[in-house]
Amino acid sequence: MIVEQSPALIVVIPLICALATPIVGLVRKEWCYYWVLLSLLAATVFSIVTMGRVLSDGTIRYFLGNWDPPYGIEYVIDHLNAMMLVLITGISFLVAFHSKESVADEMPGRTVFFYTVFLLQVTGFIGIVITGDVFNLYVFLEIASLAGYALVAIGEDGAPLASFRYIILGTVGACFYLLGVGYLYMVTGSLNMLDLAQLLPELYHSKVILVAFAFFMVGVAVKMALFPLHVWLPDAYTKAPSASSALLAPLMTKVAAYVMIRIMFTIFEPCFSMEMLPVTAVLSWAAVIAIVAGAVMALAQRDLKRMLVYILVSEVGYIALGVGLANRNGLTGSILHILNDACMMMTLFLIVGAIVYKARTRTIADFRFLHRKMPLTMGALVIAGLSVIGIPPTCGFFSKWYLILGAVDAKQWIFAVVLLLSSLLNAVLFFRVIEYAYLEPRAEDAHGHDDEGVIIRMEEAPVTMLLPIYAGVAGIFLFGIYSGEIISTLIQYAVPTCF
Amino acid sequence: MKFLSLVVTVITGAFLVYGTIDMPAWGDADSPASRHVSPRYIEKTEIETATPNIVTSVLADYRGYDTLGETTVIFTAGMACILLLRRRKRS
Amino acid sequence: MLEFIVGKYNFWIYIILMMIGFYAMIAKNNLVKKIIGMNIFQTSIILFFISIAYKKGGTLPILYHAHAHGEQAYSVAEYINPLPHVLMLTAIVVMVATLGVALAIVIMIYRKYHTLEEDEILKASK
Amino acid sequence: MEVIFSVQPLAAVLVVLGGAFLILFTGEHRRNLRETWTILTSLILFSLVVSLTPTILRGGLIEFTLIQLTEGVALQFRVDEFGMYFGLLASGLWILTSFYSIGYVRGLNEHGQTRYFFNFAICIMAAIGIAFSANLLTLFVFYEILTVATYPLVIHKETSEAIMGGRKYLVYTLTAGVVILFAAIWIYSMTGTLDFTPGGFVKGHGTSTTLTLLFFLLIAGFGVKAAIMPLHEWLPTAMVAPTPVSALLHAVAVVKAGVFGCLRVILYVFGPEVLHELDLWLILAYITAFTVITSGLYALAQDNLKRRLAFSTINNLSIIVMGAALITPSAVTGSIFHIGSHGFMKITLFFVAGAIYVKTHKQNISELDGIGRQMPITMGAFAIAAAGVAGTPPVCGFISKWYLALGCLDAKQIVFLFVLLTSAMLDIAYFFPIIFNSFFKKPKDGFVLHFDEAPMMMVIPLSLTAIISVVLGIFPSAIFNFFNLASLAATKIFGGM
Repeated sequence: MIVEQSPALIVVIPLICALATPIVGLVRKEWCYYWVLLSLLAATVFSIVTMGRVLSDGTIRYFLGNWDPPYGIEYVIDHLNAMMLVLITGISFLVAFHSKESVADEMPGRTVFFYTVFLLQVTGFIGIVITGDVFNLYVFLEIASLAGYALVAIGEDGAPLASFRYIILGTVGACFYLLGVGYLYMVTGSLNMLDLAQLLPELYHSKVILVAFAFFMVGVAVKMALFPLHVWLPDAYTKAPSASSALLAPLMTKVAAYVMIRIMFTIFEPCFSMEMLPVTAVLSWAAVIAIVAGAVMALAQRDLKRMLVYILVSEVGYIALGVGLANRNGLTGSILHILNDACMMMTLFLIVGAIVYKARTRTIADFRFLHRKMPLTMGALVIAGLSVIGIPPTCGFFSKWYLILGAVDAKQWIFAVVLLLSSLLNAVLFFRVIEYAYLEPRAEDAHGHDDEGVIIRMEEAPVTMLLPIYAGVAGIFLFGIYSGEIISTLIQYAVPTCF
Repeated sequence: MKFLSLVVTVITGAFLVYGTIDMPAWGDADSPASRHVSPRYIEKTEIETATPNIVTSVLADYRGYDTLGETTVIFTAGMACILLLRRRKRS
Repeated sequence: MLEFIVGKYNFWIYIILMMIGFYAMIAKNNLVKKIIGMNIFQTSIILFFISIAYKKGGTLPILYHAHAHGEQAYSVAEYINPLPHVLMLTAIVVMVATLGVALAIVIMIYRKYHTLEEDEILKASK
Repeated sequence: MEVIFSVQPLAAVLVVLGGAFLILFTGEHRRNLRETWTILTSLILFSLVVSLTPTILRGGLIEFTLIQLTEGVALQFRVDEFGMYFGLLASGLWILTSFYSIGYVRGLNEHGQTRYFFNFAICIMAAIGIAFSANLLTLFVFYEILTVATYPLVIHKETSEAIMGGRKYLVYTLTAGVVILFAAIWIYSMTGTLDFTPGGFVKGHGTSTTLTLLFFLLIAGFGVKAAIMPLHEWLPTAMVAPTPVSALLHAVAVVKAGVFGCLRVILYVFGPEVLHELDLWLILAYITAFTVITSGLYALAQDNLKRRLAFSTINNLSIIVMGAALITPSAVTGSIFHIGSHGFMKITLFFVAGAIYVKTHKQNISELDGIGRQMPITMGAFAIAAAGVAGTPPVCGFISKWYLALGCLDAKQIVFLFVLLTSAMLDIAYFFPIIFNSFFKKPKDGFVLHFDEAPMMMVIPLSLTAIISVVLGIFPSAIFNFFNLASLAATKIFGGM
């Protein structure tokens, strides 16, 4: 019985819990943390249950209010969004778990409302991913965006301005999306994705459809922070509090990427996206520039978090490139990278949170002796860094494998070379950090002894931070080693059959 | 910068004008938008929801879930404002 | 040609409004002006959706002679399309919410910098 | 052919991995326990690897598929003769290196010992993984692990010189990794498989231009670690690392992994037929022959003992690749056998260099006059190994060079025979003075003239490796059937021809 309702529960639980959070906060402020954890745990459980159902019975369609699809709103959960749901709930659970000390530390007196907005943010993400209706998607996109603006704005000094810019561009993106919905509705009369997919092929020659598609893509690209529409992202995510950026950075861009894949391959037929418009070419080139520009900009940063944010821009490029390649391996790589990158970015941002909490710095040059102070955290940083570089058997390697395979299949040598080159750029980035954190430059020929120089006591981050970080590290390895399994059970169904 | 903004705006506008060419005529009762889903709301609303105001019945019943989202948006905005503007009590 | 221009005049209005709003959003220096631009943009979208709903000769989507226990058949052409109206009710609310959050953030900025001109804020924050 | 499915290859890798983490978590404060883990792991690993040998000698294969990575490619272990050979070498030498390392780091009271032993173990794990890989992707996975795990060893001293050396090492090897990855993906896209097959699997796919390009991409990729000129730059620079690391780098894990990769590419990916068809073998042979001669000349010019040994390594590695490039059965046998024989000899030489350093803090050859009187065992081992590298019977270097020379004749390429002979001359030219001076020249100040050896932890391993070199020279198959494995591998590769 309750399993039947699991799709709705994934959304409803965080939503109801968000409503109740201020009340919980009235009773005891400290309870909010556990309350949020509990609700996200429940949501995670239900999304895993739902994924199990999808795996055994195929696509689930859940009619809200029991109105049949084109008239009412439905949830459609296939393999792709079942995976996304588990990803979103799982990651937000881990981020919430991590946030206990950092929220109290960075936002004293605001924990109750922070957690309320945090849950609403998660609700927004889940709503976007689970729905089968284009307008409903817009509504949840706005919930996620509004919560995101707030989560960014409570950060450090420049955060409100960064958030304001995010609002302006984010609203442009959302409005463009809404315009796209309007144009589609105008010529089809439907808002349901599957219904649209059936109605649209006859209308592909229509200029209205063309405009709709273009607006969809631009709108989503803004949310996804695809170059050159990424300008809002670096400031916003750098200046946001640790807990916010750890939630937003891995998920917001990935959810937007999911929407892009839905639009291109579910609502529109792949052939439209590929043939009627030079979308794939534009997308791939934008992605290539994003990959290179992101990595180069990251090189110029002295702040670890800012460096990660630019790496995120570059990672979004990978996802877009896979979509733009528009072949089986490329798209597989792209979807796999959504999963892997979310895991890597979460781990990295959580690590930054732990470093900020304990060492009170984000400047890479100040990281000396950090490997003695926080050996476990720094170990995780090394592993996550290796994954971003793409060293097997971490997960970053496998998504790169498929992406490069896709580029080679498509005979796009430049893209393949750029992908390879970016690994090297990432290697420079991370080994620079590792050098600062691990090496203690000493005089020539001096045989250092352990007790030489400054005595550094170990001051490791609290367990609530280390556990999620190491869950992320485990994810990095597991997603890597089991990438074949993930593809054969989930991702291969998400790739359109015509590829 | 201003010039660039103007160019972007004009391009967007021009693109929208381009899209307008293929649009169904304004006020056409036979346009796809009026033919596909919406007739059911008009024809069946009374039987199915017993509400003469069709907008209400769609808002609160057929697409009630959107409205749930809508109220959540308001709630989110409220919480966001409190989160952002609340000044810490001196204690 | 003339028919094309006259027959779709409300689309032209919507496009012009949208351009005004869009321009203000990205080009204006004052934060509140940007927000005003944002509102104009969103309003233009509402106008667009409502235009879709319109049917010549149609009336408000509220049934007259209702409660005839379902025996009466309603002519679809008589009532304008209710769906875009519903969507726009939701969109208006979303708009207001966005406006609220945007203004809250502007207040935060003002509290800190005592100005709303973007270039001055940037100068002050450096 | 007998194929046995067994978890043993995976177990071998996991044992080392587990050992590595035990070392890491035991930490600096319980040194003896930590060193126990190292020794214990190396012994378990070695016995595991040895237990696989009988099956392989019977001509069987041992396979274990861990997990399917993508269509047609799995994370898969398959132990064949060649892999067995390399696995035995790496695991066997690890035991000796472990003892030696303990003596070395304690003798110098090095910092960061835990990190050192941890990464050392990871390197060995990677080397075993490379040896047992069934396909190019699995090999690449372990190859990259090896690259990363070697980095902390190279920069171990943390001087600015070491850091620069580390950077250079990373630039070279990571770029190489990327190149290999690209070529591997291309081959996969073309053939749909990456499984090593004796005699190659790319035949019949792709145009000759593509194949040529791919071949050189792969050789360039693996050639970086194998230090084929002009890709050798990193290796002498990486000499700043502690000596056991250099020993490991040179004799066992890293460069041999590069050579192993080259040989896998030549013999198991492309195979004799394709290479003959496209005349690629000859080009490769000339490139490596050039390296052989040039590196020999470079070695002459070095005064730092470790740098001279480094160039000698480059020289020998290229001989190995050259032998494989000649692709005749005896050349391949010689080349595979030389991986092992060079391993034993070169590790002896590095052990000696380290022992001298620990004892006297001298690194330059010009300072070593008369040291033979102080450390006769050490320098005796050095003499044996150096003679072996030059190809003097009865040390094992002779056997490999003999087969290589036979291979040159079989391939009707007299040029390469001359290259071999010249390189042997050069070997004598750069080793003989050291031996002569250390025993017969009048020592400079600062030498104790009586017997004063390095710690036993170091002397025993280096004597053992020297003895093994001689035993292998007299009875090539005496120890774990080294020679049999090499010739068996060669037979299988040319079985189809």
